[in-house]
Amino acid sequence: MSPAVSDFVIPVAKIAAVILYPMVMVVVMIWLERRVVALIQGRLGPNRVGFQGILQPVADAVKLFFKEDIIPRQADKLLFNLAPILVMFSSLLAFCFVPLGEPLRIGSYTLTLWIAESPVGLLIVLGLSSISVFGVIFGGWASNSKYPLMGALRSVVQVLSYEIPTGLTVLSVVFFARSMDMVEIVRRQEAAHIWYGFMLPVSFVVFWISAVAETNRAPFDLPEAESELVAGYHTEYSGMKFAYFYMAEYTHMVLASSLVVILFFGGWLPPFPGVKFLAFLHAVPGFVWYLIKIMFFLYLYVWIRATFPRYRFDSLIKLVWKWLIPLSLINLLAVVAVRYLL
Amino acid sequence: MAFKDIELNMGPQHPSTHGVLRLKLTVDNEVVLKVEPVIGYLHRGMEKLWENLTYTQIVPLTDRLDYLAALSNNLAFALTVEKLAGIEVPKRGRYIRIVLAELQRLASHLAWAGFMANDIGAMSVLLYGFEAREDILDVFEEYIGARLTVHGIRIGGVPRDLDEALVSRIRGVLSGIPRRLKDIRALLDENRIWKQRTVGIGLISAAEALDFGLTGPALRASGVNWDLRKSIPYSSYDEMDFDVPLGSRGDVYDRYLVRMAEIEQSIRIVNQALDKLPPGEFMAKVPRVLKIAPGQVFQTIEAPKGVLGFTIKSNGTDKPERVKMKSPSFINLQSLEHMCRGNLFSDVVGILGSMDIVLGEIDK
Amino acid sequence: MSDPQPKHPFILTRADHFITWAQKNSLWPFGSGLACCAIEMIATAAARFDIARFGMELFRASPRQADLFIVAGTVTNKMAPIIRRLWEQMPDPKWAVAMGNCAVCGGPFPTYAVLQGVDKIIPVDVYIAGCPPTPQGLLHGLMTLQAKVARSRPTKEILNPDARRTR
Amino acid sequence: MLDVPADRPALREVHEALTGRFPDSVLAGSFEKGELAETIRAEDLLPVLRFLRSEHGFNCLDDLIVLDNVRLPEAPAKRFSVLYQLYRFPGDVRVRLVVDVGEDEPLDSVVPIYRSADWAEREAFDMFGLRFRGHPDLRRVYLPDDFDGYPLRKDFPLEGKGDGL
Repeated sequence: MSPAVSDFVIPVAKIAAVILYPMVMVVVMIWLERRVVALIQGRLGPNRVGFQGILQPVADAVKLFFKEDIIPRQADKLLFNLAPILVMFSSLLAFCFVPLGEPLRIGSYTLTLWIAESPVGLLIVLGLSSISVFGVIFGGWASNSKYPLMGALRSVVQVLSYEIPTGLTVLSVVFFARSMDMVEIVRRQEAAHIWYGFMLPVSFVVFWISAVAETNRAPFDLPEAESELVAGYHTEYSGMKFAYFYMAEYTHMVLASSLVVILFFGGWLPPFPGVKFLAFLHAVPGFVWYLIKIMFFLYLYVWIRATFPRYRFDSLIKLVWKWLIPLSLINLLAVVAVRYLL
Repeated sequence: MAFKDIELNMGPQHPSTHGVLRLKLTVDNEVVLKVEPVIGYLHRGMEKLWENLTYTQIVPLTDRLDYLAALSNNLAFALTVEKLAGIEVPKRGRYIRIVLAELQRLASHLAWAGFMANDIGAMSVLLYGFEAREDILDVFEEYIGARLTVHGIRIGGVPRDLDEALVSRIRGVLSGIPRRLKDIRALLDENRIWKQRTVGIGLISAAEALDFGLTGPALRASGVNWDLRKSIPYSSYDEMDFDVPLGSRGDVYDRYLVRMAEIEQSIRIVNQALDKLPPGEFMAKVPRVLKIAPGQVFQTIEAPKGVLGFTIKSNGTDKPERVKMKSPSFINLQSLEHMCRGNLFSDVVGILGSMDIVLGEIDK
Repeated sequence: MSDPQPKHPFILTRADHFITWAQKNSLWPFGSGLACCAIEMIATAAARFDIARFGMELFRASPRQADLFIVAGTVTNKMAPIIRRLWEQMPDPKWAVAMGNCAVCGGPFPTYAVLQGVDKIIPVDVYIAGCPPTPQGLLHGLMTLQAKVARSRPTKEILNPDARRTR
Repeated sequence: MLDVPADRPALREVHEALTGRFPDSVLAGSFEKGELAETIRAEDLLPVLRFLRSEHGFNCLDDLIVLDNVRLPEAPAKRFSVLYQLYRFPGDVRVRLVVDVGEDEPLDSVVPIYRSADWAEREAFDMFGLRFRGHPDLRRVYLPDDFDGYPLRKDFPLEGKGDGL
């Protein structure tokens, strides 16, 4: 492999893949959501555009691209334009650290299925995903109108207070895996022949609830509550800027699902490693397992959205400060105790 | 710098104001201090128009008042004109009217369940409620040809007879509704988030409710046993036996339970009416041009939203001198301020949904 | 482009076809209902008649993200300036549908308080008769609107914006 | 004197009580189509209503109706007549109080007694131009505040004056 190829072409291809991977997942996710919510509600959902409506998100994106871009007169121009970029940029950057599978050996060159592997990969991903809050705040505040402002205020309090249980539960996993590197965590789960989701059930449940809350989804979608705040923080956005907000929400969902899968469900590991007669499952490449697990969690997102009513703001905050944070603290102490006493 | 109160406009165009109602809210950081409903955005000048139309021409316009319960408006207006003109509706006509009015109450309550749940976030219940309602609209479409503005009750009786096919179809629809109701109840009744959003919100006691002039399910949720079908029976409702569901605390959750129980009662009434359907005429002899001697009358019925009444003054010609409509939602909406004060902003949406108001009826 | 009035350059018509295909298939209606027709509009979006098949089920509550304004119900004089302001807040390639006799021509209310037809204040693309029009009628109206969108030439407007709108 | 038929004892009893308690203020009574209506002088409106509400349990004001009698064959001295439909809950007893009012003669507001009359009186002002003394916030309820004229008066054209916008 000539250095030109290995040092330039492959990294560029990988970067393109990292950008394309969430976009494709977003397209699939938008279609999946509209179809699944429709089927839950007893109707058909988009099925006129392309085969069974698969091109519907493409049509939406192209239409939004050709929409007029309105900036309200009193809006703060800089922050108004910066908000969607921040929201989109932070989630795309986080995908660089998310490992998709074991490194592949092609001839003499090992192709690593991630862009960057760093010993503190998990910390970076968590940090980046909290940058998107800035985007929401700027968007809500800069539109200079009441409903987006209320949406932004709600979003700030919600996302910040749900970061604490996320952090604590991630800490409990890091204690077990003794490393912050996501690839290492998956390898540890492979070595331990058990997924952390079964060893730390409480952490998994708390992490999943706060993941749903952090992406402003389903019962916690107060910042963009359709029936109260008109359209929440992105009321004033139109055209491509709104498309960024719309796509960023789905990208965050994919990011949160992949985090849950890596931390608690052993990334690309086949489901029953120990069982002999299920050995044929190993033939399926790791990346496929990874995708199957993510699709399950994305389906869970949509399922929750279609069934649960919306939390009220104070009960949302009461839930996190009275239940999730104490629970994750106790869980962390239990994990530490078990780790060192055993 | 104290966070001064925001004046927020849940303006005439808002996803959860059920039409063109505008709420001027004074909000202190999510806590509602003052609510001032502003109405009139759908005022079409009905009463002025009625003074220029004959009695039979007014009936289809009454569909457009409470457009979720068109047949109840027709029934109220027809009963008032019959009382004024002294027309006696044959027994079969009265029974068919009960069937139609109670089917319309079912449709109105199912639509309400969908709208209220959608405001509080449970989107799928809107679709389940509307699906159940579609079956009832199919019955109306087969009976008289229209889905929403049905114009199915005329002065003197009902335009068409209920033949065997239609009766069996109605029974089929009625047997399908409890299954859908079970889905809605399973999703909402014991749901923790739903109860958090509705129990203890928008409280109004029995005395306050009577003082505000509340009527209908909103009043019965506070425990006041006033159902006009029982207290002042009309159109032979006294031959039907059904019980009146009552709430206890008078909050949003009780209004939800009362209306859900009323759906079951309405099914019971329609089945009874179909069982005891007497043979004979279903339309009284009404002259083509109905001239009514001068007089004045006030007649009310129990519409899905509350006590709906008409005052008609006639002057001997075929056009009424004055028609005044007593709208239940118009009076129920006045108590919104009392219920919303002190609650959070997102509760105003829940309380408004539980009041089940329709702007066509408020604004006339 | 070289000559100001390009006849039918191959690239442009392909672009038109692609853009209108996208606009046609993702007309997001503006979730505003005024009177009885709004209930029939919601019934059209509900399970049986399911407007979502045409990609229209995202009823956007904010005018900024909607591109189809279905005026469903009676436009009174008190509501007219608000309807006009909502129309102006919608981003540009936007279409308007007057649903029901009241929106088309004032319907059964020739009174002092009702605006006799919404086309007095906003340019209407498709008129749907009926009081209220049945969901099938509304769907038919929306499909004629889709056909109309497919005929429009968005690239001509982008290239010379001062040219008359080819709506 | 009005003779209420024997089959409606409650109405007869209310009629006797009223004429007994307010002999000079009850100008005329009428019993027609099963409904009792009492015409009352405008000054005694509030005392009569308080009496009916406290002693006779008429705790619900069903409706407040305004009639414009200018086009009647025998045009009465006072143009408008305001009707108060009272109802006693529980039970089925209804009474209608009729008060005749001149064109720009203010009337006492009944909001202190029945809170549901608040918007009803605002509607009467909006549609007929009747003024109510003591009403907390007498503004137009339906039409925009700058609307000139009172639509439900008989002399107001159906299509309205001038262009709608």
